[in-house]
Amino acid sequence: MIALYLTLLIPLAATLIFALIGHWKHAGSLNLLVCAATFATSLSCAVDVFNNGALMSPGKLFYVDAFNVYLVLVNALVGLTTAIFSRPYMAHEVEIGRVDDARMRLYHSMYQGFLLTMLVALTTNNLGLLWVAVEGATLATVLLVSLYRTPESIEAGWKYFILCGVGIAQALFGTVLVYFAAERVLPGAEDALLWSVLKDHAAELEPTVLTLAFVFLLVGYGTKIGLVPLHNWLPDAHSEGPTPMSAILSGLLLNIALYAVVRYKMLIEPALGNHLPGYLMIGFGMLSFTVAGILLHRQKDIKRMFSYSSIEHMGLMTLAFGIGGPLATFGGLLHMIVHSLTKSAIFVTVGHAAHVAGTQSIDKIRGLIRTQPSIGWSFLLGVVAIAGFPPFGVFTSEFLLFSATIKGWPLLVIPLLIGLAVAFAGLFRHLQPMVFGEPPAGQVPVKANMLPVLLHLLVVLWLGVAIPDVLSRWLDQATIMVVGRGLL
Amino acid sequence: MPLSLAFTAVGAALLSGLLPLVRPGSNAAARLIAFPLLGISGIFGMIAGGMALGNTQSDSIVLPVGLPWLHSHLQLDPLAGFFLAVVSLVTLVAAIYGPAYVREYEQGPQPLLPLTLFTGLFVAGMQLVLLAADAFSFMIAWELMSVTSYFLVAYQHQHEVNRRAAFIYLLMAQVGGLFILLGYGVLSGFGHGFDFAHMAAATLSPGWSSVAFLLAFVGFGMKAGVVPLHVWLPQAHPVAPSHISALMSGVMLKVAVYGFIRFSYDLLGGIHWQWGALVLFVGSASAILGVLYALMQHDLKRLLAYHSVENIGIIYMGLGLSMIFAGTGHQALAALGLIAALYHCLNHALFKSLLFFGAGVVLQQSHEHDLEKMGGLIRRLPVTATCFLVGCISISALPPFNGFVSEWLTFQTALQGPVLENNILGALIPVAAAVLALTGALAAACFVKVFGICFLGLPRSEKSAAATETTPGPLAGQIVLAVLCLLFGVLPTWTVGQLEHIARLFFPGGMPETTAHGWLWLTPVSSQVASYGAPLVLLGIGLAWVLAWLWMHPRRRRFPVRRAPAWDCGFGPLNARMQYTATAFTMPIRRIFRPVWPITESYRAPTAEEQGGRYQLKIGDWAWLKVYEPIGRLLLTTARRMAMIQGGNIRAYLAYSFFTLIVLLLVVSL
Amino acid sequence: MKGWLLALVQTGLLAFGAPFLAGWVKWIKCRLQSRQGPPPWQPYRDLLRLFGKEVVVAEAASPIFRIAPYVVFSVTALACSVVPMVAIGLPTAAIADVIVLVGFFALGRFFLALAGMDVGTSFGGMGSSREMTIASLAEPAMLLGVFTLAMTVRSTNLASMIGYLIEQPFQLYPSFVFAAMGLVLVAVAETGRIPVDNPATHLELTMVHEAMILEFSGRHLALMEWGAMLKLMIYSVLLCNLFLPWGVAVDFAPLSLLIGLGAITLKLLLLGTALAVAETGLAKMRLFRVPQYLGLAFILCLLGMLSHVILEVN
Amino acid sequence: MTLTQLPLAEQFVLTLAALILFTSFLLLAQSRIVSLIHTFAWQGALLFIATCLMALTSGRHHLFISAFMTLALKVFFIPWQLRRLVVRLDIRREVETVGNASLVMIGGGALVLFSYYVVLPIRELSFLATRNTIAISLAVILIGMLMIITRRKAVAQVIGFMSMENGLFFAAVVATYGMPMVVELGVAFDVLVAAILFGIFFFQLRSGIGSLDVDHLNRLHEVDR
Repeated sequence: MIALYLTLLIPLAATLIFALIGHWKHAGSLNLLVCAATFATSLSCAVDVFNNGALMSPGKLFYVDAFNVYLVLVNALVGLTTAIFSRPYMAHEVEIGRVDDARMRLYHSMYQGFLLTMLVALTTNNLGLLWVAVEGATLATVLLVSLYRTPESIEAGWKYFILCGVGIAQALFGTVLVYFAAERVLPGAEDALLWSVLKDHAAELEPTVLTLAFVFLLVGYGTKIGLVPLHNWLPDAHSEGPTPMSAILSGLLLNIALYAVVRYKMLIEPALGNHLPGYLMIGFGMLSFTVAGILLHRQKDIKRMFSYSSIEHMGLMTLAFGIGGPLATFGGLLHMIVHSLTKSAIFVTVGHAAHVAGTQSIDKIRGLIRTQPSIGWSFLLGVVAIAGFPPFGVFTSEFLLFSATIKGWPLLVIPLLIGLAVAFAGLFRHLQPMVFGEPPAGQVPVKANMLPVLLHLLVVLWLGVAIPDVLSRWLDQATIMVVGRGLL
Repeated sequence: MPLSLAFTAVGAALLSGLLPLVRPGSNAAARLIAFPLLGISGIFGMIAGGMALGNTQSDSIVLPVGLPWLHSHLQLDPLAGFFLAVVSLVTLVAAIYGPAYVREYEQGPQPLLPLTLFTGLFVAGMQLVLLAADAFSFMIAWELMSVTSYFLVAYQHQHEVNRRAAFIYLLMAQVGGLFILLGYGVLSGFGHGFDFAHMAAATLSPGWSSVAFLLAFVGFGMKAGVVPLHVWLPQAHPVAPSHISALMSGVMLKVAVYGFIRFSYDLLGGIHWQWGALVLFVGSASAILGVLYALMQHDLKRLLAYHSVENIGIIYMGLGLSMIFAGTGHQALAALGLIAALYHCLNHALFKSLLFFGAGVVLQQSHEHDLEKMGGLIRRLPVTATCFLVGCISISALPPFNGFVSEWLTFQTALQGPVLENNILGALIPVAAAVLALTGALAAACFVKVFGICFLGLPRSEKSAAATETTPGPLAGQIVLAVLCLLFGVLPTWTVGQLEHIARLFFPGGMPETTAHGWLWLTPVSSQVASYGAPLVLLGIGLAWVLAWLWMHPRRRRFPVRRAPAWDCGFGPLNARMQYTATAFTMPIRRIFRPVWPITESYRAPTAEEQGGRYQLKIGDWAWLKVYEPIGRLLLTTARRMAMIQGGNIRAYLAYSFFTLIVLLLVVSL
Repeated sequence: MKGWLLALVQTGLLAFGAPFLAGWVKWIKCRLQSRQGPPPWQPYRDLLRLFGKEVVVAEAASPIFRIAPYVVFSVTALACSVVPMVAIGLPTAAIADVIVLVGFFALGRFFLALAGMDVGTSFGGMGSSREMTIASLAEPAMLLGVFTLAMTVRSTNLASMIGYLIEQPFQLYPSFVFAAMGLVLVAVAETGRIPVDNPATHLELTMVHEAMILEFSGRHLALMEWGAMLKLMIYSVLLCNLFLPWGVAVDFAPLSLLIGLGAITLKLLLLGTALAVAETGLAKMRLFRVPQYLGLAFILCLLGMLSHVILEVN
Repeated sequence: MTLTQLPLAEQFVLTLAALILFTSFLLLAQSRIVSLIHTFAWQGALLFIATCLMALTSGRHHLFISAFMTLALKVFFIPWQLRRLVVRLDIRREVETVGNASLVMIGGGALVLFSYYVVLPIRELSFLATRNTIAISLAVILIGMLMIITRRKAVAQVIGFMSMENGLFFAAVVATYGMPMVVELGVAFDVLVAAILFGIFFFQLRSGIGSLDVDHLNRLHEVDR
């Protein structure tokens, strides 16, 4: 219990400290330390959950079960590794004068603030608070997107702000509707928005209201997931913000939004008795998957390209949860982990690559393997992993998704297959010239810390070869929560 | 017992890949560690495979890795054993051939490490594919094989063409992998489990089983390189290092064949003759088109790659026949066809890797890719030339070498067509046999061209005139394979006897009396119907030769051979440019089969300022022009259209989410 | 044992009878063209003379050039031992069936063509190119024709094919008619006779076989020439015994053997005459007409196949 | 029951709802930025009154807190800050060109009907007298979106966004007597932060793009120009 509180308090404190004290030489290191502490506490919290089941704070405000505990872990881990990466990276940015101290202050404090909101969103038991936290995440990151103050970055920031704000507002309306439905079941109760309460009364909730509510929630949180056609903010925000930001944005934020949607699906599908949420999610997932995969072929900016790949994978997960059934759901849950690990690793390498080449434009980055093998190879391997090649974990989840799809929705397999091939081609046609071949003149190695990438890829590899017992049990419990029956 | 040996083999292969990582800097270390381990892996694999081929019951094991509810099953039955032996044999030879061969790359820009690393993983991947006994492990091993070979193709990535080839290869491998995955998905859906035992137990409706079959056919065909899924082969093989080309073309394609056999014979079962007809048709098409395209190539390794397409086609013809007979209940004949196919797998592995090794030496010593620049190399590289000649004879299916036996068996299977009740099928099968005959004849023509242009005549460039014989290592590798080509050609009975263990797995009903008449006679159906005494053929040729030689002997002493310049019709001495070129050699065939290739020909007559006209000939590939390029164009146009939704105007974006909301609300409140 | 002995004798007969057949054809041809012409046994003299001559080998020639004649000859000789000429049921007949026989010829041709390319003259290359082209078209046609027979008699072993046909009471297979015509065309092409090739000319526009052996001399040339004659002989024997199997000895009794010898001699002489007549009447055709010619052969064999399937399988 | 049977207070609430809807129509139509801000403030005021009334009639006193938060934020702080910015950025005079005003108006009307149609099922359920107001609040939200879509000036978009928030808040109040306190606080906090951030962004836009016209934000796109 203490661990959970600490997990939330440490980032909170850090946010304030950074905001008050401002930037100094070792801010980066402190940032790193804080993240390490958060990770440690979240780890002990996970152990706690593993030993004696789901965790409920006295105020019923926070609730950690099998579904969100591993996401908390992933969050803390990615936060930590990204902090490792961000220290030299941002230092380099300061050197070349892209950001000044004031903005570094903003950066660090908002970095922690962002992690805080993520963790709150994950661990909270109150659906309203969930919304508040997700909105808070937007607010925390919006200034970081426009950190460089270039016209592009400002434009990206504005779009991110408005689109997500409007979207999230709809989610709030959805939440209100859910609360409204809940109030009829348990009138006047203060805890009518508590997940732990609602999930027991799910069956009694009013279907018609919940149908409307789900539409609003899907459109709202879907904007944050980056579902086509609500995705337009995503590539801009990813490509224009500082790379550590992009890493945690597509590594964590999208996951959280998806987590929210799935939570609501767990709540609403039993109430409805039909499969409507599933159908909607399948539709959105398929659309996003295909469109993003095709658009990959037109990318000129390396970070933008990978943000599209994020859209594609979020679409895949949405599809998985939409299809439902233990296989697909297990695959989706697993994919949440492996994707956020792999994608953040890729963004780390991408950041270094951009420093090596001094630009983000794809056709200026060449021959990385020759210039700096460590970056080149890890970049290559990362993309191989995200493209779904074994023995990396992404393959495992896609394997599950495929076998579930061909069982449940044989016809969906055709677009799925084409989409995967198209997306793969889109990634590699850009990747190959970047890593292979002769480097152009003036492309010099940079000081890079490849530990995060190595760590992530190793974990992903591990998950691909053999899923550890702990995790598989959690995932299975989560699967049971979502679709009622598990695999083990 | 065999399984543990097989594990040793896999382990050694993995080690040969990973161990050099401890000394990343040094090329020598990589070379000295990797190849011996690869050889060890080959040896153990051969022993394991041989033992597994021998014993009837397969031994299996379950390792605690993989999915939590599906640990990875591994097993080794005669089928897997046979292919394991083939893979390991070529691996062993590659390990003999490699060390001296890769020295050239040490001067190159790339370190040796990636090469050795991915070679080891590649071999391990292939061996694991053969051992895997559940869909998940199979797919993992399969994709491991694909990815590592991708890195090997892309090893010399400074050339744009290599990157392009690697890209196309990996893309098609990926798509193929997805197809296979779906095939397994169907099976597991009906069999309620991902391990082969459950899948084999699954009972499918004819429709679904045909779907599964088609998925697997496309998936494995993509890797095996049947027309029109072959386009990656002629691009990937030429650019990979030669011993890798040998492994890929000689062995990896066989692993694909293994997958196909495993899927359709073992897991799917209940074969329909229509499948066989499809396989036979596609096989024939691949065979004939493969050889016709090969005839037109000038790049030695590209030519060999197209010949892989041809030989895979022949293998598929054997499989197709076997399936047709199996589908119509003629078990013995089905077994015969399967045996023929498997035998050809072995043979192709032998002579194709032999040819690739030879080509590697030629390329390395003469520094020429283009046949038109070679010539007269037999005097510079006598041993290589001899081994290459053996390879040429074998691949042209000429007795008494190994290629002939398997094609002969295929013929014999085809000739049993009339036993089918379905007359049309019975008539079409011999036509397929005629296609096979045409293929063989064209292959012979092609390899007369290759050997004649490359090794005989006068050298067409300084570089090839200055070529020198290579070091013992590569030579030893080639000699071993050449000897094996002859052995497997002369002792077919023993080999077939071994292969019958595999056929018995799937056709317990009946066995052909192929080996019933002793080691001397190969009698596919009965001694009355057809017989082939390979040892006697060799003996007879030798006998006639000796007789002729003895007859000549006294005269030889009286009139020793006199050397003189060749007859030049009285004008000028002969020079290299007067010789027939590869292009000229194949001109008649080009003219006869004109529509088969997209040909662009241009001739500029000699002008005042330029002596000598200029003749240009470009041979494309219809499959590429008519199937793959349109797809690519379609994709790009779609992308351009789709990009319109992202015009950059935020109000438009808001409108999207607005209308999405409206539409959804309408939908749910309807 | 007796069988093996007989087989050896028969092989010898075939081998040493071949030059006579060639001479006979040439003689008849001259007669038809109202020329004196050399006697039928002239080829024996030629061969002996060539064996007596010294060998001149081009400087550029490689060992291939020198082993080629031996390979060509020995393979063809081995083929002789397989063909049932006088009697069937000889042990050697089981060594190889008709497909292997085709394989033998292919092997011989392979080395012949290589030898043609070895010296590096343009003639050699031209000859090899044409030879391989023609062969690659002729082989499938031939195999298809053979398959037609094989399907009727359910065997590809020459001996058992002929045996089956003898045992049967005479009956007319429509498929055989087509197959016979097709195989005759193929045989003409394979043995390099008019109208496909002209063994008597050295005009570079037309020659195929001659172009390849242009550089050979002395005993090498002798072996090559002899090999060619053997080939003609084998094809003739095959045609005779497959389509007119009467008289072939089914047992090793002296009388039946004698009858068999007489029968085959008679058949061969007739066939030779027919060939001579045809060659006199026809003109050598352009190289690029040959595909159509062989295409005709292929079509005939295919028709034979189909008529077998449609008309004869009950 | 019909309107006449309702107690006066609730009739009053309904009237307020109608007025709120009217204000958002005004927002939709308003072309002068300053007057936009004023209208927005008025909407906030109406919302404040409505909340107080609900609090009184239902006796849920925590609603007063949220009511006063509304007053502070939506009536004073945000309009004041926006006005200050407008003055400092000197865009007081700028006239917002509304694309075909009449059409937009018709659109707004259609949205009202649509939202009424959509929330019919909810209407059937609610045991609050003020249930019809849910339709109004949804209409306010949708009209707010419509406004963001049709306006080109960043300030106008912000106001549209904020009026959406108003709609949400109103919905919460009238449908369920407001959300749990913690949520209310969180939402209010978010709105506050958002308002501040908007302020920052105006300057960034002005300095970076050179204008507050969002149609000039077209550097990032996928089409090749």
